[in-house]
Amino acid sequence: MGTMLEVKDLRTRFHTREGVVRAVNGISYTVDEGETLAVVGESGCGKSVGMLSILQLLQGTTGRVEAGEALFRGVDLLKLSDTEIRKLRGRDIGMVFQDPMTSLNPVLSIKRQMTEGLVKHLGVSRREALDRAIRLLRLVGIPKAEELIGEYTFQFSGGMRQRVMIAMALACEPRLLIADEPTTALDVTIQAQIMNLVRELKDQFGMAIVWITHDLGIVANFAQNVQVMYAGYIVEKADVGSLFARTAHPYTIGLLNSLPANGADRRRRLIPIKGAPPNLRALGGGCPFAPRCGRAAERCRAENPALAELERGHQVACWNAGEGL
Amino acid sequence: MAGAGRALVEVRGLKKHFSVGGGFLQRKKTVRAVDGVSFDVIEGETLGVVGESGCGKSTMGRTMLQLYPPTEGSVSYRGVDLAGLSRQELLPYRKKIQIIFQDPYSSLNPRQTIGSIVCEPLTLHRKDIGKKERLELGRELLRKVNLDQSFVNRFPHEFSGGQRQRIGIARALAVKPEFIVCDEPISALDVSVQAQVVTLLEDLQGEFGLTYLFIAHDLSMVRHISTRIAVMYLGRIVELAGRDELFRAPLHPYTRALLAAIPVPDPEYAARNPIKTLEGEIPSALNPPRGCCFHPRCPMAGPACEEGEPAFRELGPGHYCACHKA
Amino acid sequence: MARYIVKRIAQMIPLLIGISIVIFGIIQAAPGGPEGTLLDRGMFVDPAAIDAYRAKLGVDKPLYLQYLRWAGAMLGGDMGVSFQTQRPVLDMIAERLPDTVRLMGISFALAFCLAIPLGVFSALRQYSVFDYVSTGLAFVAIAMPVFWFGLMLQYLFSVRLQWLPVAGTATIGVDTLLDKLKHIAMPATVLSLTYVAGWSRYMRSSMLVVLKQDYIRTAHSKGLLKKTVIVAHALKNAGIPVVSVITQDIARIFSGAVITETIFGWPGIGRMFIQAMSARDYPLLMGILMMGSTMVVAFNLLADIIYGWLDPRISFK
Amino acid sequence: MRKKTVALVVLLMALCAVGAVQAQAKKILYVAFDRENDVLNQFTSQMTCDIQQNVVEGLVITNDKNEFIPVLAKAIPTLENGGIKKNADGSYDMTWNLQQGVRWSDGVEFTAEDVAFTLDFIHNTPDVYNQSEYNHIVGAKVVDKYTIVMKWDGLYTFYDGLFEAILPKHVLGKLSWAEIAKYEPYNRGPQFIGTGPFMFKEWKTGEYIRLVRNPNYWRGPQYPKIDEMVFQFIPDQNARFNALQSGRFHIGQIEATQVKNVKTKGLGVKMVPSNVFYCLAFNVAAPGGRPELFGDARVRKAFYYAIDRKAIVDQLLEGTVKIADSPIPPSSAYHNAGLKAPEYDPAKAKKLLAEAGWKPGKDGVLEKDGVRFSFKWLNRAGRADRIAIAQVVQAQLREVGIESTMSEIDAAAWSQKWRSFNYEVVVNGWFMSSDFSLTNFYHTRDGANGSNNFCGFSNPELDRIMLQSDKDLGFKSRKPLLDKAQQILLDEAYNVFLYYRDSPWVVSDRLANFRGSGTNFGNWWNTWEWDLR
Amino acid sequence: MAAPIMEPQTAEVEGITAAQRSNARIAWDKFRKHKLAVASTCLLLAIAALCFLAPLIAPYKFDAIDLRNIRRPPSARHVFGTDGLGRDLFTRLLYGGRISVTIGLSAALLGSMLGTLIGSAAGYYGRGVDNLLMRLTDLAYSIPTLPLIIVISAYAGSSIASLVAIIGFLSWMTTARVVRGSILSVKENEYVVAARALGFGDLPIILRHILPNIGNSIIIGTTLGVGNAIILESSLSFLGMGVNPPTPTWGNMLMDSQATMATEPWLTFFPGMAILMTVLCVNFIGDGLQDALDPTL
Repeated sequence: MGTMLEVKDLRTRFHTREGVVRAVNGISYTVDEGETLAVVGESGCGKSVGMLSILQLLQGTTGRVEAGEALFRGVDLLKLSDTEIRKLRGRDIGMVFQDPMTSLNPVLSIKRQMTEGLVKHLGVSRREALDRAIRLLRLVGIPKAEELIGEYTFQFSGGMRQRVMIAMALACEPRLLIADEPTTALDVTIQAQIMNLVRELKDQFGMAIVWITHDLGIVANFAQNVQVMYAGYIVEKADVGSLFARTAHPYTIGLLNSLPANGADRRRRLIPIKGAPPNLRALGGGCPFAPRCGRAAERCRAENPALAELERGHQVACWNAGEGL
Repeated sequence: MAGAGRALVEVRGLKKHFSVGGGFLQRKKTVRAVDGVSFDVIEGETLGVVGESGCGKSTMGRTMLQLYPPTEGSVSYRGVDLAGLSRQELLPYRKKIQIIFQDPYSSLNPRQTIGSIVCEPLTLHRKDIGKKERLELGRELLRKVNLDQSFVNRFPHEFSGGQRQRIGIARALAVKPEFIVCDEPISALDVSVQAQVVTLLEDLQGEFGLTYLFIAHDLSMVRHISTRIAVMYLGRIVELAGRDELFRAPLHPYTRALLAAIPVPDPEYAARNPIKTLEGEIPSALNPPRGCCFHPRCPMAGPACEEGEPAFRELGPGHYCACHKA
Repeated sequence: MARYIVKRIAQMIPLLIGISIVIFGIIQAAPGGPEGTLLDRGMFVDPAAIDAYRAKLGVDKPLYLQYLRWAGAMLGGDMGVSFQTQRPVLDMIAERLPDTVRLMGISFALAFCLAIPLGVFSALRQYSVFDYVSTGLAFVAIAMPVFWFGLMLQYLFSVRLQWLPVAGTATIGVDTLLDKLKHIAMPATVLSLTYVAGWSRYMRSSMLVVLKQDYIRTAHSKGLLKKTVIVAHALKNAGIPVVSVITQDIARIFSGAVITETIFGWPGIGRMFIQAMSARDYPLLMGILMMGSTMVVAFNLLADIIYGWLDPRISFK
Repeated sequence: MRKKTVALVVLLMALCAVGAVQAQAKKILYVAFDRENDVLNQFTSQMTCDIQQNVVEGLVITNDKNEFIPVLAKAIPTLENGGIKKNADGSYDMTWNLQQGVRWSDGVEFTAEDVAFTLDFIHNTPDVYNQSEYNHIVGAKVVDKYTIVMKWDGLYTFYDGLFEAILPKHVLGKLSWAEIAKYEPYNRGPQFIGTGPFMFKEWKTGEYIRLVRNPNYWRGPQYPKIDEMVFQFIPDQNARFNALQSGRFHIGQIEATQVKNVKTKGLGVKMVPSNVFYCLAFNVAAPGGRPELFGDARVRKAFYYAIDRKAIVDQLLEGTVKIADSPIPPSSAYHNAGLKAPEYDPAKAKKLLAEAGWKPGKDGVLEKDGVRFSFKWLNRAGRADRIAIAQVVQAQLREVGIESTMSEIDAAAWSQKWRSFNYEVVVNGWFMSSDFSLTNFYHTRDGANGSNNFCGFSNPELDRIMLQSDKDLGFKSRKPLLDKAQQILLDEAYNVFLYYRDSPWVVSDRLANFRGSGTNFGNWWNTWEWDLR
Repeated sequence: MAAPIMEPQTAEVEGITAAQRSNARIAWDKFRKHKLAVASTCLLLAIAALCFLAPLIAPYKFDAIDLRNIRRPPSARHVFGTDGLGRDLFTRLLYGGRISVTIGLSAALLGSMLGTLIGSAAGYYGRGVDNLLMRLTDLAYSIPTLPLIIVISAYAGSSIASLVAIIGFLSWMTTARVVRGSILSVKENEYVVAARALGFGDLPIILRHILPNIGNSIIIGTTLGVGNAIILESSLSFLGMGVNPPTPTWGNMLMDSQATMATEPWLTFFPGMAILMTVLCVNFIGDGLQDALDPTL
């Protein structure tokens, strides 16, 4: 399996009135063909901005990509012109967003929103695009698709809307699907439906998926590889099994300790991570997690550790990693 | 319906219907948001209420606080029916019962300083004390919820979701309540922060002897914090049992489906127990299905389920369920 | 939707009755009467002639009787006869309508074509030089008295440059499109100016809100052309709140152009209203005011229908 | 709606296409006109009838010398020419001999029947504003096609000012009197016909009225010399000024303050003397008025000393008007040229007021018996010239210790307040007809007379003289009476006369034979001989 | 939920050393950053100071008529020239400003107060009250203002107070609608529910929790209203319903000079500019105030 996406040292900053927000601070990773990569982190950690950056979707905001490369099948996405990247978006890379309630245009029919990308990217006729759109809607499990396609999204429930979003993202059979917290706004039973749906579709289309989430449960159930982000940095990167079995970064450990124990009847007291995430306008030179870290030493506050291989396929950015828990 | 201990709140046959539309030449439609629920809240316990969005759990919580006048039924607090009391008559109970909200953004007035938000309840309920003492109490409250006292002069937008949620808790605590309805207090928070808030709630419960009604859609956290758990579906409570009992032996098919849908953060467990999905979606509360409201999605549904509404019965000690098949 | 429209029309009726009573009361309560104009002939007028005139017009009767008489005739579709011209009010209004509609129509079209792009571009380039300049100009336009601007244009283009005619809708005996355009150019410009200023402001702020919405990002993520995203996705949403502002202005078609019509000798209804007011020509006043109020009410309905069309969420409720 | 508009456009195009062919070398007079007519019927119109006079002729009209001249009548009947004869019962027979061979523009001959019909119409239609004047005609007899005899119940000096228009019996005769007043084809055309030099062509509502040459005009085929007249309605004075300045119009009225700014080539300003005089009018009738202030002639007279009329005329109005000492303008032979109103002298004003008992109070304002000399002006909105005068007078009165405040109100409300004696002081103007009877304005209000005496005063001697002058048809005998009346008015100062308002008209150099008249019949009395060179 | 595409949520570190500042101070600091608003404030204050100190500054009396110096262009003796009665235009501009600015501000305030009152009652109580008040607003909105003005002024006279009342009563409808709309969305916020849960009555909730959060719409409405009121006063002068001469207002000065505006342009230019500048300033100040009072900026 070849590499599909290779991101190198991506840095994104927002230039606001109050100062520069260092949202993404030099992250590098690859996504292989057919891989499912989960990006985990809490809000504001830069996981979404990182994805939006490589697709040049930050225009219209104060966000700027300051450095880095994002090679998609050898082409640097960040160097593409607006016209060129628009040819790629939606055709080669599909995106699904978090909130299906707001991410679909309320005043345009589903038909319109489904077909416009098809017509633009594949140059098919409207008629053909419509047929295809109906097929896609059936595929994502929308009953009576030929009737419902004329409707507007407000008549749909959240789960249905997210199915429409997925159908839309898959319309041109992209090689890569970026799913930005697609189930966060959904109920748990619907979340389960969507997760299973995406899993099936992935097998069917053979695409790679980057799944951005904050839910470690989803990661455990869905992904092959995981990278944990904190304050714009990737702090830990591993395959799923290794991450859960041999959690190395204190932040990841903290996340797991924050979750209620599963399965057992024993009521364990939660161990929250103390404090709050750092202000991205005032990041110091040290490890960004140091102020909250119970094991932080002098060095942690002074110097930011780089990702280092802990074992094969398991990297962690921590001075104390490998010293045992 | 009492378990061990004394019932602090008794809810009987509570219904809350909203009419939508209506007006000139148009028939009103009724949303049956809460459609006849009965249960007790035992003093000192945490009663968890779970259910998916639109199941009426928030409406139920707010109706219990008389924020909405109930359509039918009663809510008794220490034996006094709150429904039908005037605003003035309710005031003493407002001190006893408080609420914490889901959205840390819309639950704090963006134009008020933290001090003002936290002290505001005191202006109404502690008229006996002066401004200075009020502020002192406010600082005290902030300390209780682990916030820096210097925050009194700052505005909500300067705070993170978790901090805001703690401010909301401080506001609720200001009147020294006995019973707090926690209306999805952690749903909008990040994982690490959820844990902070939940531990805080636990600590406060221990310190002040509070009773919680903990509304959430996240089963695992409800499991963590609750003494007993009620599962709601379409305006009704379909199952109510002690926490461990419910997880070990869920009786209602909906409860079982909910449990099966939770992604567990453990790859090995996940590999053994792939997520099972429940087909279909929650029907509209505008016109709920006849019979058992769950029957269109229920894998076990039989003809009886389409006919009669199942009774909410006690099937085991303290384990109630509304299902024909259970 | 049809049901909704019927419902709204049914709601209009009591409102219009209320309006008619209030208007009737107001104009009749104003001091002075239709006989005042008799004195404008400059000669002496016999007091007996004044009484006879009042009796003939029926304005000597109690107010409620006058109203009932007017309302009764109105139900039969009769708007009465003008005191001044002895002509049916309906005819007089109908006669002025085409020119009024033409002037207002062109002004609105002009304003619309300028204001919408202006607002959109200002929003797309928020805080750019273009944005600042158009914002500044809009404020100036709002703060500038209309008559001042009109007379200045007239002085420049008619007196100084002699390019454009001062008054009227066309040169008599000349019937070319060019001639008509020359006549309408200045009044339409003056009239559209305030609308451009107001509408573009609304469009800008509405667009700014919409551009930040998630679905705009979704549209970008689908790889649509920027143009398509702006026109098909953003504009329709951003237009919804602007619709009510625009329709409210358009509803004022009967009274919105009084000053412009006066300055440019345009045979519009606004001018006729001023004349009727100073002559206390009650039937004509009632006619114009009721038509005007009906327009306001009807355009509110129209706005709602356009809402429904732009925003399917509304029409399905 | 759209259908109608389309039809209208098509119609207009068709009309204009026809017009375009004929457009060459036509002499079209463009008039920048200050208002739009209500109806064309001169008797029921509430406005002056400048436009109609080009189409409809009467028995008489006034010329630029303030004289009545015959039009459809061969001569104006007088006692001297035997046209008026006294009957045994005290009534008078007045014989009108009409022009022969005059035809209505539709070809029907104009006869005495039309005159009789017109009189009947006036008698039977309450809308006619000066119906009361015609009520003295108690009978009319058509002697033959060209002669009509009217029986008057007495002698009245205004008899020769009546019948300024004649209605076509063959058009209106079949209708009832009430129907005529509402008869649209006459009120708005196309059946608005007359015997005049021009024919009604088109009335574009709100925009213009267009008249075309009457090819069969009775004065001869050489008249009129102009092919068309277009009266474009431009009510706003600035716009009208701009319109004239733009050179697209040949004639139009402007404001006094604009006179010195007319600079366009080919245009000149003609000051047309008019029968309008401006004055201050005091209301001495309680309860609305202030007899305690203005009841004393010395007080009223003191106003002449207090007001600098020369400055108002020369500076404020830039010399476009003349100082008035009486209501009758110098253009009339009845004007009393010997009158001289007191000149500006504030010291004398103070003295006179002191004589009348008004002494300065603490704040300098005059007082008498605890009453402050303080009054309120009632201004008519939109009349900038009168409001300006009021302000000037207000400032000048302050110098002699008289305080005043302003209140302003819209035209219709103003005239109602004024007519119901609900005011204290106004700046007023009267438009006199060419018959300078003063009775209506200055006679004691007694029902029949003095109906426009809104000042509420009464002077028996003046009443007697004015009534006598109204029945005196001889210039020589009437002139002393009116002279005396003017003298009394000046002495008693019921009104403080300010100036005769001449109207500035912008007139193209190309327009020949324009001889403006200052009467209510206006400038259009001789358009048959106007020419555009 | 807000889109994360905007600035990533910046959670502040606890214990950040924020100097304790009062609300007013915070607002002022923010206002100061809006340069245009600050400049406008200075200009408006200067205009207001000039106007209200007119008796001290003005070189002449506002009604000192000099018929020998009519409509003179600006000169050393009369810096802005003289008007149709030879009065010093500069003096009249100063005196006129006192009334125009007073009328503009008070009428706009009255209008928005009325509008806020009606709008908040309608929005907050909803249902029947809403229906009634909104129909009333529709009614008021549908009734043309001109005859109303004539009638009211006939009864109320044309004092400054009655003008303020007339203009105020004619301009509440837009504010009422906007306020109602904003309240409908604001009252759904959980902090309003929280206040109710604490037992607060309607009035404190409206005053403390709802109105401050719709301040923006009210400020926009009020600042627009100031300009409208000044311009409406000039139209009223035109109809003879304005402040009576010789007392100057910018509006009646503008209207009086119409007849000669093409030939003696300074007569309209100065009052026109005065209105323009004032209205512009007020609008920019409104802009700045919105920013300043918004704690999230």
